Amino acid sequence: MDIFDFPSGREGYYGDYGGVFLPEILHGTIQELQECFRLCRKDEQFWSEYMEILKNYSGRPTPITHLPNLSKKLGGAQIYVKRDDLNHTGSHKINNVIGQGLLCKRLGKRRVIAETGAGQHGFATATMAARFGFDCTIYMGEVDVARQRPNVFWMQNLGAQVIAVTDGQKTLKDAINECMRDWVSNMGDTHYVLGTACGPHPFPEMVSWFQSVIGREARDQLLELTGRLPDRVYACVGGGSNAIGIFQGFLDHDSVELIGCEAGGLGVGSNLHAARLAYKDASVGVAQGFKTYFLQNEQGNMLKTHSVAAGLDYMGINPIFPHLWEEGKVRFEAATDEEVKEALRLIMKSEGLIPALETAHAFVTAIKEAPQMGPTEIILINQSGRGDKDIFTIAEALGDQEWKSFINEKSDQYRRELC
Amino acid sequence: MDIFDFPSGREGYYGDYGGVFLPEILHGTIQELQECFRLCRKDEQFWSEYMEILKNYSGRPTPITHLPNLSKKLGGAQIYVKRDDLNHTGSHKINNVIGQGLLCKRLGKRRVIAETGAGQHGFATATMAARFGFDCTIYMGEVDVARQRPNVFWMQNLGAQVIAVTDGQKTLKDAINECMRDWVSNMGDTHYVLGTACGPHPFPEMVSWFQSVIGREARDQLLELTGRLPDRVYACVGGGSNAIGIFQGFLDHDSVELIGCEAGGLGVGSNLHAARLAYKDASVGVAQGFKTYFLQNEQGNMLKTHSVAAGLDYMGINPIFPHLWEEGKVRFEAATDEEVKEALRLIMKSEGLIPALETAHAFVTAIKEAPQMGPTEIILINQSGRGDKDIFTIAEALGDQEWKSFINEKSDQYRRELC
Amino acid sequence: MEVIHQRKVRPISQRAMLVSLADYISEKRKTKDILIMAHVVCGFPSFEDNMKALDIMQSKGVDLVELQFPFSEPSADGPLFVQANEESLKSGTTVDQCFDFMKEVTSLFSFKVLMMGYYNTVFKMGEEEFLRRLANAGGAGFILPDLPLEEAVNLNSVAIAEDLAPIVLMTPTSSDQRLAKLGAASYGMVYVIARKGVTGSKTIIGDSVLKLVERCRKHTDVPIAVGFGISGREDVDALSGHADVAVVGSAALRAWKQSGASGLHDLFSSLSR
Amino acid sequence: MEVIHQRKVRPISQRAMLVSLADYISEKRKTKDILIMAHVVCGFPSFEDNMKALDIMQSKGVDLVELQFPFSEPSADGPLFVQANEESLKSGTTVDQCFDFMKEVTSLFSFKVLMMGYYNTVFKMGEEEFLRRLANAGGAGFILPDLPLEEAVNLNSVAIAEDLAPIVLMTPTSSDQRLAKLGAASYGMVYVIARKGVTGSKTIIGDSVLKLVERCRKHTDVPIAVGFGISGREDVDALSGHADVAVVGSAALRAWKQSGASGLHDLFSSLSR
Ligand SMILES: Cc1ncc(COP(=O)(O)O)c(C=O)c1O
Ligand SMILES: Cc1ncc(COP(=O)(O)O)c(C=O)c1O
Repeated sequence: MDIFDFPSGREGYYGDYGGVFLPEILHGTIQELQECFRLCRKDEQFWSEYMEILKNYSGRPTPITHLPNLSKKLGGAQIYVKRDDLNHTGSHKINNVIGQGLLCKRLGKRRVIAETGAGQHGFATATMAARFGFDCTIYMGEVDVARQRPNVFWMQNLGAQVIAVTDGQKTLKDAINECMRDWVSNMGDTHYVLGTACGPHPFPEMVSWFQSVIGREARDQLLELTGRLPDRVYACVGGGSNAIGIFQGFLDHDSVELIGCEAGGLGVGSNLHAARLAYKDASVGVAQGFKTYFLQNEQGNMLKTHSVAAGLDYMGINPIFPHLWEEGKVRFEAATDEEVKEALRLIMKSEGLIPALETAHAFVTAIKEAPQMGPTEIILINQSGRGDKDIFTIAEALGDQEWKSFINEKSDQYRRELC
Repeated sequence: MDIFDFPSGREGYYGDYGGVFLPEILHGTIQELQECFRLCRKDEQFWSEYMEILKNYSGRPTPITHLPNLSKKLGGAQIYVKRDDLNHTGSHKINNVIGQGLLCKRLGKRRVIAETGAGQHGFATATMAARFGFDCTIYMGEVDVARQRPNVFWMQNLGAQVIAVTDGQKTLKDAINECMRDWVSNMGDTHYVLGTACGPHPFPEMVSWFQSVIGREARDQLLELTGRLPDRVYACVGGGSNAIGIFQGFLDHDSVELIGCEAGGLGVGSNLHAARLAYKDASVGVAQGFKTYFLQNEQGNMLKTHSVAAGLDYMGINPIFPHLWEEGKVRFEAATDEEVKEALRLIMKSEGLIPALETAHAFVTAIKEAPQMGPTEIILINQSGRGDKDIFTIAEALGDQEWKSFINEKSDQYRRELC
Repeated sequence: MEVIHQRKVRPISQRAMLVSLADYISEKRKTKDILIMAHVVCGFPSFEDNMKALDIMQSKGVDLVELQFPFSEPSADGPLFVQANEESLKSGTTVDQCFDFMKEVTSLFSFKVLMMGYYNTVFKMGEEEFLRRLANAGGAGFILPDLPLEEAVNLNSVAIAEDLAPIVLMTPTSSDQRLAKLGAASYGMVYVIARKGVTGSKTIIGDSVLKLVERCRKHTDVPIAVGFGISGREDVDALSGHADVAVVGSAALRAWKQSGASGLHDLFSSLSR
Repeated sequence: MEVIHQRKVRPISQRAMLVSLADYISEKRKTKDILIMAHVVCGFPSFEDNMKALDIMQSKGVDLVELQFPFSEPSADGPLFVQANEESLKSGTTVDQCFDFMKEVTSLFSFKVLMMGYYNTVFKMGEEEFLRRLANAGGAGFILPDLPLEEAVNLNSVAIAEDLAPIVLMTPTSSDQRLAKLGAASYGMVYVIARKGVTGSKTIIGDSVLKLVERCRKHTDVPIAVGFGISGREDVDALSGHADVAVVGSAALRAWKQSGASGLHDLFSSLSR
């Protein structure tokens, strides 16, 4: 199944979703980008240059790890994890960013901008910009700046300018709006490195293509390790890039069930979540350049979303997903903040892995379902990132008093230094 | 050259250095360990099981990254970096820990203990223990607990008990003493996972053997990438495990110069450093189970050491090194705290890498020497770890006011919550 | 909606009805070198204040007004309008209220009124329903900055059939080929964006803007409005003789925020001729 | 060293000289079921306090004393001694002072004195020099817990030639084979470690300890001391008839720290018979 084999006149559309909804002023820019991407996509040289950098700079291929302890404890399917947390900068975001960096070079542009929620995409973009020699501006909602400060620190030290966005909900979606505003002003020398498979065409296709490296590797590795395909593949879905990345390894295999795990926040009916397809609160709309399911009110204004994981705290979704969902190709589930904390504890203690809060959403769903599966069945979870970046959030979520005392002492020390 | 081919009656000695200086009560324990290690070392099955876990759990092989920007800026040798920072848990420490975990299983023990300075070894040990199902206690100097708090947090969440050591200088060496004290009490069911190539035989040999994976990979990868061996190899030297690890790939090649980079702290003559061989302040002694160069006074009492990098802040050194140094096989240099900060800034901005503070010592020396080398010459630096863990130290070292304000705000928030 | 009831005493005699947009502009241009289009964000700071502002605009001879329907993701707008959108929504403004307000405005004032907003407002309501309500409220057309021509085929053709003008935007980055395509689709009025960027910051109306207008003129027969960063008499004068309409957007909001009704009064006094 | 000068008035008549350690113990054992060896950390809390403690020990019939030379890495010691080592070094104690002090002690008191410490103290000074100075200070031997037999070959043989006893330690983890080896190397006295662990915490002297002593006895002819966690009369009684010497280490330091000279006095009163 080639989801990118668009019917004529429907380029950039996945069923009813996708498209390009941009201000006229970006018409040429987005066309140039589409054109350039089309050429790169056809150019084997491009892909091998891309893979070369991922290998030598980011450490790909990332391995697949079997979790014997967790599998045994749950007493059902055998659980395997694709380790994109082992990438340079700690998440799958680097895949996309390296790809767009190469593209940006081909476009002859000297500056990149990016939105970031969890900070992982901003961190990856700042890293890529340092490496490729681009100027770099990162837009980040003020709320996210506060909850992902360590990443802000690193972005700045990597030479990026980080701008806290104070409009709207002050999270990921507002950072995207700010990027659009920058882009319509500076498209001449600036490429917008969108961080997830959202936004106007060709972004969903392009980001998906770069992230497909996860699924390609994972399928081959799992076959090598176990001699067979997985029965189910779980991935968390924020914008939906890591999920489409790993799913692409298995779309052609009907025996493999694909499960997207969204942010359930405070749960069904709470109105404080970011579950677009798993809950019933979202509807089709057009915003931020594309058509998809959005958490919005009847008027078409976006609702406040919430997740303990900044990277999932977004009201829209990869336009490919509503299509695959309607086609019955991907099932959607949601994990609540509370469930995520529990799963995190369990995984750390039983296997020595520290998934990012985003990733932990995929674990929650897998942990719920594994016991109902047979011992010869195989589950594959995409570990999209590591939890190091989340230390403040996790320490707070787990109510760690020692951490708080440590921060208080540090603060006292800093204040004394001022005197 | 096989440094582990001991002359008869001199097992565990490297020239005059090494040996076993342990309380009699550990005699049987250390013999059992030596025996078990000897068998494992001969057992190809063991090594392949070891490599299997490193591959599937930790993500080995780690790549080699060329640094075109830095090389160009310095205008001399081509600089390559071995990326052990991409390992699971973020440093080379995991190599040793996985190896000793396997050994511990063969020994039939159910509990591991470890000292830690930078926290990386403790983090790695706690991770391994979670994965292998061992009980785990980590000893860490109180000073290091304060400067490497994020690692303490993760160790605890991985299920390890972390004990702050309040004796002596309250750093790495004191944590080692505490481990010895635990070990003489609990040797029956407890394996002491020493974190570096120090301590009594077989630890220096054993840790070196496990870390040799770095050098084996690096040699092959560099040959593949460049068609030749490096001219110089740089590694930071705390206890001396990552350095001996990478050097082992090149010991047989006289054309390759090996440079160990120690912690110069506040510099020559400051008495606040941890340079055992690069400066003239150390002399031969016996402590913590082995004979080597120690920073000690004429009475044989250990001197206070200092380094901005907790992982280098140790008064002893891998006993193999004084031997290789006397043989002219390894040159030693030191980098000061100030130089380390400068190098760190440069590397982050020019290549998008964030080396650990420890690792940055190797960069300092390489950066000093690269400009004097020719453009066809090749430098290889071992990036033993990533700097994420050092965020507090680096933010403080770089005087980052925004970080401090963030911590102050967090502290205010935590204090409000108490009310 | 209470605004409407308070205002129901006003005469509806000045209402411009059933005159299509292009004709309205051409007619007015016979006596005026250049027309003025003003911009109001519905419900910010309140519908009452909107009404006061429109009163002033009418009194100062403003010819057209865009009524912006607030949207939560106004990504083509600059900080001033972003904040206005946000505040308006926060105070509870709905699309229904905006249409009701538009209906009252078109019944009270003689200037032509265009709906301005983002496509999702239209999409969620349904395109036909949107057009029906727009016509019913007396609107003369609509400006949807995030709806490109390719996605607007159906909406625009139905609109044109109803003589509602789907305002086409031409920009400094548009190629001649693109301008030709845009021109071919233009109806009622074309909106030329004077510069890159979002609304709000000042544009110097110099040669490049005038050349752009000239280029655009080659590709369309309908009247041309120029906007983005026009802030005073000088800009309007510079456009005079080149464009048919000068759009005063952020400048009006800025004047209102700085000095209220009197600020707005002064601004439009200086623009009227 | 000022301590010495303040104390130089004391008689040296009681000094036990030129009697080798094993003979000294055997001789004393003729009249005593079990001897007592006490432990003092040189320079902690001060040499003056050390001297006061030794005075009490002498008066209460203590037979042997280990003088611990403080070391910065006392990894075989428990918290109490660790802290004592640390404090002593902090207050400036040197090896020279320790030897001078030992010399004074051996000249003032009749109990036998052993140097106790870590090997690095010996190594840094040079083994021969160390032995020379130990002999000169009147020491009867030395206990170096971190120096295993294999590394002690040279030191011990030179020591034995000088009739200085290199105290061999036997432990609960030692195999019979190992005990045989240790026994063969024993000279002057053997020190049996009553349990695993470091100094300081309490040991219950039960069957397992007594059996260990018995096992050790099979492998050596020299007198046997038992130490680690012996804290009172009960323990000493339990060992009586099995071991030749009971080592009271941390218990004495604990008594001193808790109640000073009087605490120490009470402890050794309860032990003396
Ligand atoms: C570790 C990690 N996983 C997942 C996500 C969600 O993004 P996406 O759905 O595009 O993979 C993020 C976003 O920041 C992330 O940082
Ligand atoms: C990242 C890193 N590099 C280097 C070291 C120094 O240890 P070694 O000399 O044993 O490699 C440490 C110790 O903690 C470390 O964490």
